[in-house]
Amino acid sequence: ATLDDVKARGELNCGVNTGLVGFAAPDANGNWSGFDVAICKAVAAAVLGDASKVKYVPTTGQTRFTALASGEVDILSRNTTWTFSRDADLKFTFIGVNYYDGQGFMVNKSLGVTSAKELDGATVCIQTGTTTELNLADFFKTNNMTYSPVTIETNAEGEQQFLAGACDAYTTDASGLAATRAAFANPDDYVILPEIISKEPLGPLVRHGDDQWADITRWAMNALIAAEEYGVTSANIEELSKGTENPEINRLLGAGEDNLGAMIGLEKDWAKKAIIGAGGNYGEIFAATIGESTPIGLARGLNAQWTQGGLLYTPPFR
Amino acid sequence: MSDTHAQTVAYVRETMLPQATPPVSEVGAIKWLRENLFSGVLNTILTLVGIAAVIWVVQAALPWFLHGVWRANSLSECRQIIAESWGEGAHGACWAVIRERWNQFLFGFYPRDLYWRPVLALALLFVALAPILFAELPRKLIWASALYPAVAYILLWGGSLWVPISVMAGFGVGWLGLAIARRTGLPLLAPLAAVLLPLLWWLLLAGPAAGMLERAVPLWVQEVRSDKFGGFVLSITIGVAAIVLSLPLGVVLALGRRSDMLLVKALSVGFIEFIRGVPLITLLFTASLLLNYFLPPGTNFDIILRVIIMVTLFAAAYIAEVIRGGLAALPRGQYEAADSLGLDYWKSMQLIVLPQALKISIPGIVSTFIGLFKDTTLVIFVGLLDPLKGITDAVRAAIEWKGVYWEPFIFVGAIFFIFNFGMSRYSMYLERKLKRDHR
Amino acid sequence: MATVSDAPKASFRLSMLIYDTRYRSITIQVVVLLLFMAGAAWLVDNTVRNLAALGKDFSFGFLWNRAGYDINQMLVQYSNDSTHGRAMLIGLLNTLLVAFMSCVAATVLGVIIGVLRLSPNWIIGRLTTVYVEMFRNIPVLLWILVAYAVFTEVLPAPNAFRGDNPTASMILFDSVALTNRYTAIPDPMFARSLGNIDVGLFLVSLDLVAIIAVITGSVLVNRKILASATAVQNATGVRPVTWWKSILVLVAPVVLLLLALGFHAERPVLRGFNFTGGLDVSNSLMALWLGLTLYTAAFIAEIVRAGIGAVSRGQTEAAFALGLRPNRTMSLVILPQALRVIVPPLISQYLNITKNSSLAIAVGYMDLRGTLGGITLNQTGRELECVLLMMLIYLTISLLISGAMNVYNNSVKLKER
Amino acid sequence: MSDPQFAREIDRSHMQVSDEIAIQITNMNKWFGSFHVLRDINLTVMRGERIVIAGPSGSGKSTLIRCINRLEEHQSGRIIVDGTELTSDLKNIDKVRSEVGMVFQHFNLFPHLTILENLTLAPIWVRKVPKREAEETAMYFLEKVKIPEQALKYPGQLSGGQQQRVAIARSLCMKPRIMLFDEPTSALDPEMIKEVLDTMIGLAEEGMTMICVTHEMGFAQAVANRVIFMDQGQIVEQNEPYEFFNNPKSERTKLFLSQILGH
Amino acid sequence: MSDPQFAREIDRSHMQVSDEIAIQITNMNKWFGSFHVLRDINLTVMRGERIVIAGPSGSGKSTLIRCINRLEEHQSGRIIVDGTELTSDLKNIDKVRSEVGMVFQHFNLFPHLTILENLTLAPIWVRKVPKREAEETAMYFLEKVKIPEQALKYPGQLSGGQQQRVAIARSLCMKPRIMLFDEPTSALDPEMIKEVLDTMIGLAEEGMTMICVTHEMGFAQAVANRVIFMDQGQIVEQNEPYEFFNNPKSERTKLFLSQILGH
Ligand SMILES: Nc1ncnc2c1ncn2[C@@H]1O[C@H](COP(=O)(O)OP(=O)(O)OP(=O)(O)O)[C@@H](O)[C@H]1O
Ligand SMILES: Nc1ncnc2c1ncn2[C@@H]1O[C@H](COP(=O)(O)OP(=O)(O)OP(=O)(O)O)[C@@H](O)[C@H]1O
Ligand SMILES: NC(=O)CC[C@H](N)C(=O)O
Ligand SMILES: [Mg+2]
Ligand SMILES: [Mg+2]
Repeated sequence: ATLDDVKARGELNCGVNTGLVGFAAPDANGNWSGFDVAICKAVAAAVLGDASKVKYVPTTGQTRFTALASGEVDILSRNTTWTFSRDADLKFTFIGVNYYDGQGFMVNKSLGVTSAKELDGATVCIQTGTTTELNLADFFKTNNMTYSPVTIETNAEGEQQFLAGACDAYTTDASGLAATRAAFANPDDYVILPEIISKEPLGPLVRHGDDQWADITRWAMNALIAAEEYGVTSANIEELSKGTENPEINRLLGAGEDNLGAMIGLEKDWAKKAIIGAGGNYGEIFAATIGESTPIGLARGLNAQWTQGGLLYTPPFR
Repeated sequence: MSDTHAQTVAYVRETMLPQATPPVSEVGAIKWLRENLFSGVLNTILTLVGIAAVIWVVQAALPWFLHGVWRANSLSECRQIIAESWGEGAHGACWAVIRERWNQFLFGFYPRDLYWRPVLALALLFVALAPILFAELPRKLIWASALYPAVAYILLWGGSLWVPISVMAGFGVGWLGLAIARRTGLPLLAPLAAVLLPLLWWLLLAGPAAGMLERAVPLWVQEVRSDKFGGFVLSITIGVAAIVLSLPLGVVLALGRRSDMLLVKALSVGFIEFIRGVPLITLLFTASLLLNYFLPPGTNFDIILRVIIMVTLFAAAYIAEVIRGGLAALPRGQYEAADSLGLDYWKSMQLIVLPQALKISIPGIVSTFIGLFKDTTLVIFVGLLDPLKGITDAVRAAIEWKGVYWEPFIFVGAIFFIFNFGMSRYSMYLERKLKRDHR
Repeated sequence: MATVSDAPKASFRLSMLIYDTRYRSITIQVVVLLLFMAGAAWLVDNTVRNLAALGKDFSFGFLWNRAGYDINQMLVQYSNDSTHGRAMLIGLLNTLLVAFMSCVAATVLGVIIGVLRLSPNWIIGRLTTVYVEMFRNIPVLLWILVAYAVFTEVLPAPNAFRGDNPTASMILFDSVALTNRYTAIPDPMFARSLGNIDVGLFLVSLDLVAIIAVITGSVLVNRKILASATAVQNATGVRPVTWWKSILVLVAPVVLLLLALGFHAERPVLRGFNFTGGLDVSNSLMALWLGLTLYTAAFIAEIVRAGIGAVSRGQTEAAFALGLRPNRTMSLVILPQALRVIVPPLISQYLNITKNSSLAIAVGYMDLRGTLGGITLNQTGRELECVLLMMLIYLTISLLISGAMNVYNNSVKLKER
Repeated sequence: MSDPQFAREIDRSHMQVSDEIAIQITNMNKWFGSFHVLRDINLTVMRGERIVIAGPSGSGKSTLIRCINRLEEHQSGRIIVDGTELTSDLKNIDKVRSEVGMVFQHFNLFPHLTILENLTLAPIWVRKVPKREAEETAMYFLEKVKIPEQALKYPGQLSGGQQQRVAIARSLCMKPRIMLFDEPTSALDPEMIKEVLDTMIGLAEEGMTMICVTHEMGFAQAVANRVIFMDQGQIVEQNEPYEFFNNPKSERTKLFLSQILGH
Repeated sequence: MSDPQFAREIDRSHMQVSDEIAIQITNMNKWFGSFHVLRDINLTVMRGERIVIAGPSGSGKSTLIRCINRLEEHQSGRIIVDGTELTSDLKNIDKVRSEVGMVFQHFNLFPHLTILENLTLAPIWVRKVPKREAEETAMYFLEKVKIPEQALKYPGQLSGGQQQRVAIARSLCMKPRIMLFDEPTSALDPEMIKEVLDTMIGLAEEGMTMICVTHEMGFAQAVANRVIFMDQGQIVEQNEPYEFFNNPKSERTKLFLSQILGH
């Protein structure tokens, strides 16, 4: 079972993006950080008790699924869209959605384009092996337009091609576009077009067939979301884990009688470790990595808690 | 002697003529120019074209090199400095990126305080090669060389010292098995013992034994995980490991290909031609995508190790062809002499044929290594940080260095060039030396 | 001297399996076979169990499913509604295209450099040496990336051609535009086109067929002319001048045909985001082509140099002493001998080019690896099938090439005692 | 006719022939593919015999003696060497090979080993003699062929004649009971031939059973007790040397001798 | 001193020397870089002469005869062959080369062509002879060198002596008026030398003008009408063979002869 393998290895292999600022990117010393990376840390903290026991495996749009299928990574946390065929045909289990997204386009302001419908005949940079590749074909077809794809492996390459003018538009998940644009020298020269041409619910995934592992990872992620919902933050978590009035929080943090951890083969305070390891609850992570105060500047939008009018709605810890 | 010698005037030279200096046209700069640059219309044109090409390249590239900036913290700072000192619109190299990140190109993300370990491993490699390359050194040193893989492993990856020790112990087990089986005198038992016992040891006992010993007597060296490997440390590790490991396999394949046994020959030929017929990339993909399908469920090991396995198989096919050439270059008489002295197949291979064939093959092996070393850049396509694209992309991902292209290419290219040019010169020297020695 | 009686009829003993040369090799082969089969069975068994664990099967049915993705460079029709199988075909053709283009260019460049390397000209000698050493000792991937960077970073984007004061302009009488996406070249068009016929797998342009047929015919006629010139030479000793006949025969019919078909070239024009009307040769193809060409030409140059060097000086001297002129010496004496030395390694360079073309991955060129081994593999999750199929195809190409080499080798082998 | 080279008195005291059979070849045939190289060879060699085989090029001389230590396989008939029949049984082959020494035209010394190592290799690895002992034996035989001072050199540093003597010593180190020589002097310069022939005469004087393919007729007359003439894969004539040279029976032999001695 | 090889009576009836000049070399000098290889060479060869050039290695013999058909360029002095002066004028060079045949030490046959093709190549492409006729000539000369049956083989399939005879025939096919030989037998095994020398004697008997660099002194005595001795790039002595061998004048010649004949 994957859990045993991870424990025996003492290290979690986590598939991440090759470099998408805010979501997953290494610094000059090879230390990874970002919104997707936080999931890896949460899982590692929950399972191994140490958020640093992660081996990050950079994957491209193309290599990610084989890396997961072949067992090279235990979990893939890399802006991956949950689709029917990936679930059913590629045999992966999506453990939830950590970011509700949609596909968009980015163009140079000087082109004067204001709508994706004006892109007839354009050259479009696109990461290969992605849903966006398929959406793009559909979008242009339904709108009776033509385009010429420039297929690239990684976001870095896409960026390079786009900046050099080798393509008129760059398309990928809107969040990815924002992250990419944030890293430009003059972000203001580029606009992200208003059209969102698809649904891209992004989430971590694991292999079919190991339900225990799926549960662990799913609930590690849910713990982060739930923590935000219940107001558990990295600042007050130590305090709250001593026990509170709220039985839900107690169950989450393992402060009460119930030992949810045991049910998934982990310690009682697994969720507390996960939250601390990830660097706080979902909201804190969001704010620190991709939120409005960061260069990427994404608003919570759909990714707000259900209580705030968003779609984040974690099942109860019970 | 009856015929006429009407014209035959007997002639004897009384004084010998001294060496005369040649006419001016035959010496000095004029002759050199005439012969080397302007010996005809075509040649004159070529010379002019050549000079034009040189001037063009220099004119295009030299300012860029000369305007190079070595101290800056980001590309934009570089550009600013260049604009300030050479005027608006001037181009210049931003060598600062190399100055800042050279260590990543060389060592990947290897911990800085441990850089001495890969460096030492490389230095020891040359020490270990010495007894093989220079026949003058005492033969006993070969044993020290045999220990090198274990030492290199510990230096590069660290971890428990007992792991390489118990792996090396496998060879000891094989040797012991061989010795004991020889005593029994049963046929075939000896080779079987020599092969099977170590295999059993490695598969079943080596791991637990290493674990137990570690618990009893901890011998721990700070561990460096594979994902920290990158840059030239990665390239050299893969290249050297693959070439070293492929040698024994290559020898077996070469012998197999020369065997009279149809099946053995067919299998060897099939393997060699298959490996040589597909691009290395597909083999690397096999390493990263398919190896886990082919191995028992649940096995999963390090991607670097898997890549080394595939690259080893790849190199083995090429080495086999090199060694086959070496074997073919041995005169038949050597085989016959060995036979007539009563040496059996394996002994005559071990004592007579292989020592000579391998020696002849060294230049070919060096060339194979050069090719392999260049090919290690392909590991980027299975997600390892090769020096060329992997590290360069990683460096460029940093906001401050976004947009640098040529400098990393030039730096990495120069290092490859120095290594490979050096090695190819060395192999040429060896070739000439072998020819001189005429074995 | 006692004579020996007949050999005792040796009965079969078990130890003979090992000690008898007749059986020994059979024994060993049987053992090897068993080991091999055990190994193969082990691999297959593992694979089957792994597939079962993942809930996958092994089938090539996906090749007939809709691919759904677009490819920007294709030789025959393809759209995102085509099947994965067809995408694979596009990839294969793209592989063959770039391999073929690189082989031709690398041969031309390599031969030129190899010959120049032999020149007594000091400057040229140095320059070619620098070229050869530089390209040989640096990974081909770097050259491909450099070529690609040159194309994308140095050339202007199409919109630089726009406006009243364009910062870039087309070359060759406004017929070719070098952009950082592609090179737009004029598209050959036929006013009175013969149309296409569908051969099942793809459409074939009858115009092209007609042109090829006419060229083939011309070449055959030209051969006749040369043969008759040889016949005249054999009979009279003097070789008639034929070059003008050859040129006429080779050029005139094609020109006439083109005129008849109403041949004209449609120039690329900038319309909207991109040039339209012409043919776009993508930069990924150009970069791959250039990188492979420059790299391989260095090796070919060495092969050519070695080949010509392998013909001893004595051969030239003997030819000169017989009164043969240098150009005849080259064509009658040196080249036929040098070619025997040159062609086999040259063909293995072709093999290397084909294999190295899989580096298309670095520049996003949609070759076999990019389609079958890339997008298709990824969208369908059939890594086992895709990688095996891809290897099989590459292997087939390699075997065909080396088969051709063996045929050549056998046909020119020097006769010896 | 007698060659001045061998004018020195050859000591024939040990050269008597015993009545023990060393080699017995009966009805032996060999084909290379469909080419019948050896036809119905019958030959019995007694211990202590010195046999010279002569014959035109391609007549199968080399093939015949190579069959005797199974460097070539025969297809029918029997070859019994020292009581051991050569069949496909490896044990017998090993046995015969360690009893029979062979010296080749091109010496075939191992160039990567010193002379001493060349000599001790087979004793150590085949006979399993301790190294010290093997080296003593080696030095003994090197003295015998008169080049002990070369022991630590490599073959490439020796002249052809010296190399051939080393090759003989190498065979002797295996203490063979029979020695085969295949044109041992034909690759040598004239000056060196004598050194090698002298060595061989020394061997003959000590009573070694020898079969020697050679065209050195002086040697044949001085040393051999029987000369065999082969042509087209058959033994055409055999006789004692004096008779053979002075009174050849068959036409072919006469023709051959006239060519050989005439040149 | 006279070699039994040439004991047969050589027919000298055609071997008279005419008084027409075939080659005239005056004050010729040649340098390789700053090394003065040929110094002040003066040599007149009459039609029908058979000249042998001898001298120690490196004395410039090969260079001298290679100057005669401009395989090497001379830097001062004049070389007139058959009335044509050798200058850098290509037409003259072509003319001279088609008049002068040359045979090299290493034969230099074209290995990719059959013997017949080797022989007809130059006549067809240089002399523009019809193929049929060229082949007839070729067969005629092949008969002459006694190997017509090898016409369709490739050079690699012939022995050294046969190859050299083909090389001679190849030169003859161009119907040269002068033949140059540069040590034609020194790369051959002794048995083969004779075949080639016989062929050359045949040529001499037919009155061909020949210049031959050789150390075959028997040949020189039997055939040459003049022997030229070179040393350090100079002609040191020339004389008719008998005098040359039995009564050398200069010290150097004596020394050289003592070495050559002593061995
Ligand atoms: N391995 C082989 N395969 C096929 N034919 C062979 C082989 N070895 C020898 N022959 C042929 O067998 C014949 C006899 O060869 P062998 O070498 O025994 O002759 P030989 O009497 O020793 O001649 P030589 O004096 O030239 O050494 C020759 O015609 C030779 O061509
Ligand atoms: N192409 C060359 N460049 C420079 N030096 C040369 C060249 N060819 C010959 N020489 C030198 O010129 C001298 C005369 O050479 P040549 O070959 O004419 O001598 P040779 O008398 O024919 O000697 P041998 O008997 O060895 O053939 C020698 O010292 C040789 O080294
Ligand atoms: N651009 C990406 O790497 C991901 C794109 C998209 N979300 C996918 O899953 O296919
Ligand atoms: Mg023989
Ligand atoms: Mg010479």
